[in-house]
Amino acid sequence: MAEVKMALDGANKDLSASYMMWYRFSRNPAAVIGTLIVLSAVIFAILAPYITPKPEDVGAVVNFRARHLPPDATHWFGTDKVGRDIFSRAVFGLRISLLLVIGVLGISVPIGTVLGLAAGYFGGWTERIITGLTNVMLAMPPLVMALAVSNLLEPTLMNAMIAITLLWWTWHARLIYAVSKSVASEDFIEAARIAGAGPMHILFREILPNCVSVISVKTTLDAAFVILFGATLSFLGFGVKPPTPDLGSMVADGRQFMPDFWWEVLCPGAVILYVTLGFNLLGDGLRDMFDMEG
Amino acid sequence: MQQNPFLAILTRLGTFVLVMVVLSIMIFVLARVVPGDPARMALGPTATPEQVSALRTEMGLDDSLPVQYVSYMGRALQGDLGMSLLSQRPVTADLGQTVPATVELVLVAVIIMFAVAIPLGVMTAHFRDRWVDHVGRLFSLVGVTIPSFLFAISLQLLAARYFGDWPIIGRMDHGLGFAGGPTGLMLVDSLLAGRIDVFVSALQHLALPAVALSMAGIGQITRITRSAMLENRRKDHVLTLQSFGVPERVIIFRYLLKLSSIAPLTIMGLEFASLIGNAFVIEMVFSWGGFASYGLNAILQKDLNAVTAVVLVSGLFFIVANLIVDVLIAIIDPRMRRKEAR
Amino acid sequence: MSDALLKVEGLDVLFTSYGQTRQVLRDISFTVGAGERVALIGETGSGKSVTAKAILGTLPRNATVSAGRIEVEGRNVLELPRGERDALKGSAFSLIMQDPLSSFNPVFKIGTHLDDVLRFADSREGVKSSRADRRARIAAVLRRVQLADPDRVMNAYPSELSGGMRQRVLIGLALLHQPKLLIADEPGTALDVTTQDEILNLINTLVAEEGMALLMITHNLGVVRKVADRVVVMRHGDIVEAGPCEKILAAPEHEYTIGLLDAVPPLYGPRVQTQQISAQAPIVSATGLGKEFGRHGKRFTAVKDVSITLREGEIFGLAGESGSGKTTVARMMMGLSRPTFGSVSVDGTPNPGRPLAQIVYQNPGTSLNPKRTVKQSLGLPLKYAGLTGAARDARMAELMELVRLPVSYLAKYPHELSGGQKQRVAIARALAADPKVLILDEPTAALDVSVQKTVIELLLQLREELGLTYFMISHDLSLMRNFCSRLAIMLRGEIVEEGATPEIFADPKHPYTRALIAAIPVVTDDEERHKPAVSPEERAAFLVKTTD
Amino acid sequence: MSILANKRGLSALALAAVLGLGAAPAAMAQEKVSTVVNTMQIFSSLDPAKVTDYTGYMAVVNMYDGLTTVAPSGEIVPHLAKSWDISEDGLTYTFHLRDDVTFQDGSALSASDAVWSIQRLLKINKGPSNLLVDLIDPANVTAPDATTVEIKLNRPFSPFLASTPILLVLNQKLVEANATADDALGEAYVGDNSVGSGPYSLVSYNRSADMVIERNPDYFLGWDKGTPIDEVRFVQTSDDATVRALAEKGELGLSSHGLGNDTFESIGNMPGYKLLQTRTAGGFQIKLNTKVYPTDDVHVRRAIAYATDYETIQEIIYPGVPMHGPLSDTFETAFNTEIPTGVYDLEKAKEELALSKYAGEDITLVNSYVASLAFEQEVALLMQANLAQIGITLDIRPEPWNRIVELASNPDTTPASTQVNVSPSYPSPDAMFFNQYHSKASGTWWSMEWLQDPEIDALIDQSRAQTDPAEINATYKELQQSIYDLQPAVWAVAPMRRYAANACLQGYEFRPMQSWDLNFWHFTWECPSN
Repeated sequence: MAEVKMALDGANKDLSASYMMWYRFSRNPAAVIGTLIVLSAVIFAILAPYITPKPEDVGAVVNFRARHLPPDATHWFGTDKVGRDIFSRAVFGLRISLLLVIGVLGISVPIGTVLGLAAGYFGGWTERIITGLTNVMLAMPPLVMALAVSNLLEPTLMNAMIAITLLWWTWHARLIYAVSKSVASEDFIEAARIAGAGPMHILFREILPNCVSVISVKTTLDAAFVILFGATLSFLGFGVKPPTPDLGSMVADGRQFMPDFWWEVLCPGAVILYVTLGFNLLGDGLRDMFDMEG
Repeated sequence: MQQNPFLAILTRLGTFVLVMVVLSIMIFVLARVVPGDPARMALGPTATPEQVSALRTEMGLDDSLPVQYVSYMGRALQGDLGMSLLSQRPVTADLGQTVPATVELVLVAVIIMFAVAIPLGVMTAHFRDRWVDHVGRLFSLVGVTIPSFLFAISLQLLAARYFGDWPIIGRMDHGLGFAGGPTGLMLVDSLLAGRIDVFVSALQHLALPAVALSMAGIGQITRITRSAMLENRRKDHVLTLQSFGVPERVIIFRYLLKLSSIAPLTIMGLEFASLIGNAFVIEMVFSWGGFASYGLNAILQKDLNAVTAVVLVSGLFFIVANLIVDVLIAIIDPRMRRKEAR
Repeated sequence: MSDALLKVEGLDVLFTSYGQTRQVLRDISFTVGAGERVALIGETGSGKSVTAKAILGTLPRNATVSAGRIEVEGRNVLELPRGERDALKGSAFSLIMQDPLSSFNPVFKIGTHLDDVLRFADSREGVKSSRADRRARIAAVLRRVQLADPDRVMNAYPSELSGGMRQRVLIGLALLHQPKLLIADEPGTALDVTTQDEILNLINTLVAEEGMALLMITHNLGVVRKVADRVVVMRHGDIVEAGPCEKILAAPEHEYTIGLLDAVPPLYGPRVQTQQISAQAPIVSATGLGKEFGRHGKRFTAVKDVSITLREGEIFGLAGESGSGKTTVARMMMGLSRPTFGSVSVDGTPNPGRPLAQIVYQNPGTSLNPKRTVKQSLGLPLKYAGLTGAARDARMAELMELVRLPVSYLAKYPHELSGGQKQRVAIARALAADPKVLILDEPTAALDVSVQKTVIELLLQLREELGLTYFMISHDLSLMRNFCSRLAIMLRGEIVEEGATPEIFADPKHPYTRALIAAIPVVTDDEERHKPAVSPEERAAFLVKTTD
Repeated sequence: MSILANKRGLSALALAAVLGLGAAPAAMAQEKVSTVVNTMQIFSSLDPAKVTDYTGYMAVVNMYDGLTTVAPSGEIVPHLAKSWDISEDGLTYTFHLRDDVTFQDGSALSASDAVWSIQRLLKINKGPSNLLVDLIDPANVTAPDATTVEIKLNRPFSPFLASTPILLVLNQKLVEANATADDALGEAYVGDNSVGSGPYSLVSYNRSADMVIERNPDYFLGWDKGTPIDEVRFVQTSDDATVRALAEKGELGLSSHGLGNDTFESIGNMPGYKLLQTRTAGGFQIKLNTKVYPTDDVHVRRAIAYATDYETIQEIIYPGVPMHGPLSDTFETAFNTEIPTGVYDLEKAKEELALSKYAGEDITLVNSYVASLAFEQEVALLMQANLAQIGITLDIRPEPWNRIVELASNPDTTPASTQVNVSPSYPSPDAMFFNQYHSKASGTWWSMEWLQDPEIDALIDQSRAQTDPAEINATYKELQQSIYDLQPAVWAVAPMRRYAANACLQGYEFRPMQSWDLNFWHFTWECPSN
């Protein structure tokens, strides 16, 4: 088996690594679709004011005469309980979702990565404390903690997401720790140490590059999870302030009108599904691209 | 190098105790440093300021935090988790009533999860890149991407519309006049009492929430099982068996399945906290009188003793689940057994 | 040979990956007659394993047989329906795999594997067999492969057996149905040399006793001499030469075979090189080194009372099998790990702040960071040596030249390099820190023999040019015979014998040394005759038990 | 949609097949009438001395009887007490109890039980006693004989009689038999059991999900109105969709009144369901905190009132009738007819704003509401859109109910504007005036205006001390005008109380006190003949 793999590696030696990755990625229809979805979501979010039919409907506007209109040519996703265009609001809602993703992952991923790297490389008490803390954090249902923390402070999506951020790093720390620990025992780490490299160099220049694939796959899949999580929090009443368009709150608000005004739930719900599906497909695609297991 | 396995278990339990202690300190401090007056909450909207301050003193809220913590934990170890401000009775009594309901729901959900996900994972791996694989993967993808509340509500509405008689809320048909039994698990108690009708009713009531709760997990476990199967399939030992003519089905359903069940089990343990979190939503939608909906109310009402207990019990759930997972993995994997004992 | 048991004819195999198709086997033809022992030999990428997989029908999904026939007992297996082809497995031919650990499913007992193989083989032949009956037959087979306690073996999980025992079980597995052809893929390669030797002896005995044919796949010419009647030499998917074993080894015709034989370091005879003993001052000396691992109560002694003195300019070899403690000693000498007992003194005058020694690791695959270019890897020690900018670039170019690599390789990532090239980069990195001493931790163990030769030559040249001292640890005594000036043999944490290399080989004092030398597969009969004699008792006393 | 529905339908079918069941609830087999009532919140307590909210009273009013009760007209009428006398000075109330009342355990109810229960209420000193604690000295509650209860007040208090329905009587012997040394008042026992004489007794109680009560066949008022309801299952479902689902399968007997407008209409239109709508004595208001920016200026408050689109609220969002100031016109005798209803006029709003001290500034107004009430979000959005036109930015803050309660305890944390629905907790205008506007009642969600106006305080105190109904009503009218002038709230709508009910459920009548309208003794089960 090993022989065959070697034979293959030998045969493909003149192919560059990036070519191989690109090949694996581009031959994976799911990954390509995922990329397109995520890209389109980002573009929609950025260009929301220019491409939505009624951008003013995300602000202080009500139109009770046009409430609960079913989808038609003017209102692609219908209108909501106060007569606002759901399509426009859903597109703007992508902004909140993506900002949440950036906010939560932008903070928790670096923290988790650094702690995971340190725990894996330094070992000893650093390892014991960080893994211990990780174990404690893992025992807490994130949703329960988010609810508890944000309700004790002030029940806003912001607070709930801060609570999530405080818990989320553990998953990354755990993952990076495992990679870091195995990389740390490799000969090239010792070689670098003998050559005189300090811990900073070893952590960030030697070990970190070996974690990039793991981090990017996990982060992508997490992006989907953050969006779902935000939607669940909104559903439980920890949403953003009205009239800010937030997909989770839109679903939550619309659910009382099921099934008569189904579009008020299903359309924003479909947008959530669209984005999370995109991130999931992209994550799977990246995983295949990096040829990771599991 | 073999060590006393008893000692290994003790060490393991020690870690868990530590987890619980840290968890309890965190939630205890959190619950008390934040603004807000639990006494006010307890007394309701019409209470006078005098009534509030009297209750504050009674609850010991005027003591310093460490004093409060020590006295709380001291009582907690004797099984006294304090009074619930909301229900005006001991938290332990509330938990005794609500925890079995959640345990029953979660257990059945976990069973559904594995019963569906493992075969699905095996099938998708076996028929890799064929239509079975695509359908299965799509299904599992939808499982992890659809918000569980949306799924639960849809399930409920559809059941109400197309299966008019199918129960959509609660744990049991009260018309049957069954008061419960020693375990608190309806399925078990009804059988103990020899009440098949109650058992059937309980099973019907369980079906929708358990399916809704298992949905996300099914997606997750299917994916993990599939990739574990595919990964293990590339291993030399598969080649060994193949080259000695052991049939493919035996290799898959016997050799690969057992080996590939380690990864989903591990994930199950780690994701157990998320499962409890999802139970909060599911119990709310299905009016399931479990500990999660109790917890949700406690959180919303700032019922401090109840919130603390709920978080601790969630932690305990996680720990017990992981202990079970550890034992299962040790049963499956001899390497793990020896590592444990080391 | 019209009555060949196995006949491979004009076999072409294509691999498709990343949208590109490559031919990995070109027009492969050979036969194995009944009772004949044939060896397929070749280096990495020669296609020998692909050939074996093609015969077994276990090629990966992206491989296609584009032409040719594989006949087993006159039937072309490539055209057989799957069921019939499966039926051949385990009865017409059996396989012995390379890595005995990964060849078993770790969560099933050994006995389960054996029983299933036997059960399905029986059912294919329409034989009804009871569990007890099968158990008895399995026990009998296990005893044949010299496993004394079959019950214990059957009840054990794979991880609970030693490598040698697992290899024996694998052989037993292959014997369960008295196949006519045994296909062995590098058996014993992953094991210590002495164990490997026993395994080869066992295979030879069984083949002879059962009258089986053997197709041995190996990269080791010494193994070929021991177990093959005929040899097929492969290179890059082609057969370059085939013929009787004696002829190929004694008078090879093809240039490649000649080179290959030439690259094998000789153990005895006129081709042996002897390195000069250094008369210079000691540079590092260790006295009474000891190392214990583990916590209180459960301490494990890895190294006991080792004293070594390294003289400037010499090549000191520390030999031993896996687990003997040789690497621990090297790490203590370098200051990478703190000795529990004893001390290391540096007698020379090392530059303060610059390490005295650098390491060249065994596996070039893991000694270079896969995510860093050659330039980045080399830049690190240079940076800490205080070189920057143009000076650093110049030094890098110089280093690349020293290890005979083009400067353009600086931009490459490790996976773009071959094993030998990686090892050269690793050497360059070690040299970048200007060390006085290089620790060579089995520097060629992962390389093909022809590559090994060039690396060893490079190391010898570098020592000349730079006046380096080498401290080599290895289990490969034939390599050490030619490369080291002095040698110490370690067994279970202790040095059992030490002296000038030629003296040790001429007259090994310690029975372990003798056993070790005796186990080395050699290429010529002449060398075989020179090997020291070892009694079975001596072997048993010092070698790891692999028979239970 | 239809594809999705079919698919799910199929999977549910498969599920049914797996369980191999016809899924017919066995209860239908018997003639017993059992129905499901949905509640928005959980039953926090079953103890009459601890109950503080609407949901809690829903349980208590079915399990216990008070000295008096309240008629649909709002009049206090005899219940356990056949009659009562009030002394000339208005200090001593003497109640003459019926002698035919038994507790659910069969023992007779006597005056001593009533005295003990009232004393217990005062001793526990929680929610329901707030009106009485400094009004009655426990020692002054006595039982001269087995059917007489005498209560002496510390001072004259005209609304006292209106609060007597909450003086619920517990079975003293039963409670004391289950009391412990630490818990002399049997709080643990009362928290889990029904120990009253009421029409229904407790069957099971699961705090976070449901409560079941069953008919007390020996109830002293008898069951002769028609087919009584034998069993009521209260189910907590905060989700409109779940209630709809319950109605779809015909299981729902009565909904809570807090559902969304569309849900009511949708269930009301289902076959077998009807919509119950009645006037209430309460009002839906936007309370304006007079102590904080920017609502500390009366002109800003008036501007907000002018910027409120009353018509949209009353017709679309929260159906009801216009309000004339703080008091509902259901209190006919006390109601001041001269106060006009609210007018939506943005020009006037701008004029008022120009008069204020914040004229010309960018004004931001905080608006809080109960997050779980969907219609309040619609009101907030409507207000936001309208206020934007007069230059006020509305900062919308949905909050859980308990947080609003908490914020209300301090003038600085009380939001500048808060949407609340206020109903009298006892059938007297005093419940509206004192609880909302008197300084002594500050710090609760009722009084988020923080009016604390000495003139208003004086008028309320005056009304409470008066004994002549005509004088009291005159004072009430004056109070209404004074409060109206200060505009401490926007009185948006007098909403209809609405329930979605099974068409078979008969006998509902609104009663202006807590959840006294949901005493199931009043209901019968007669299905319309079609």
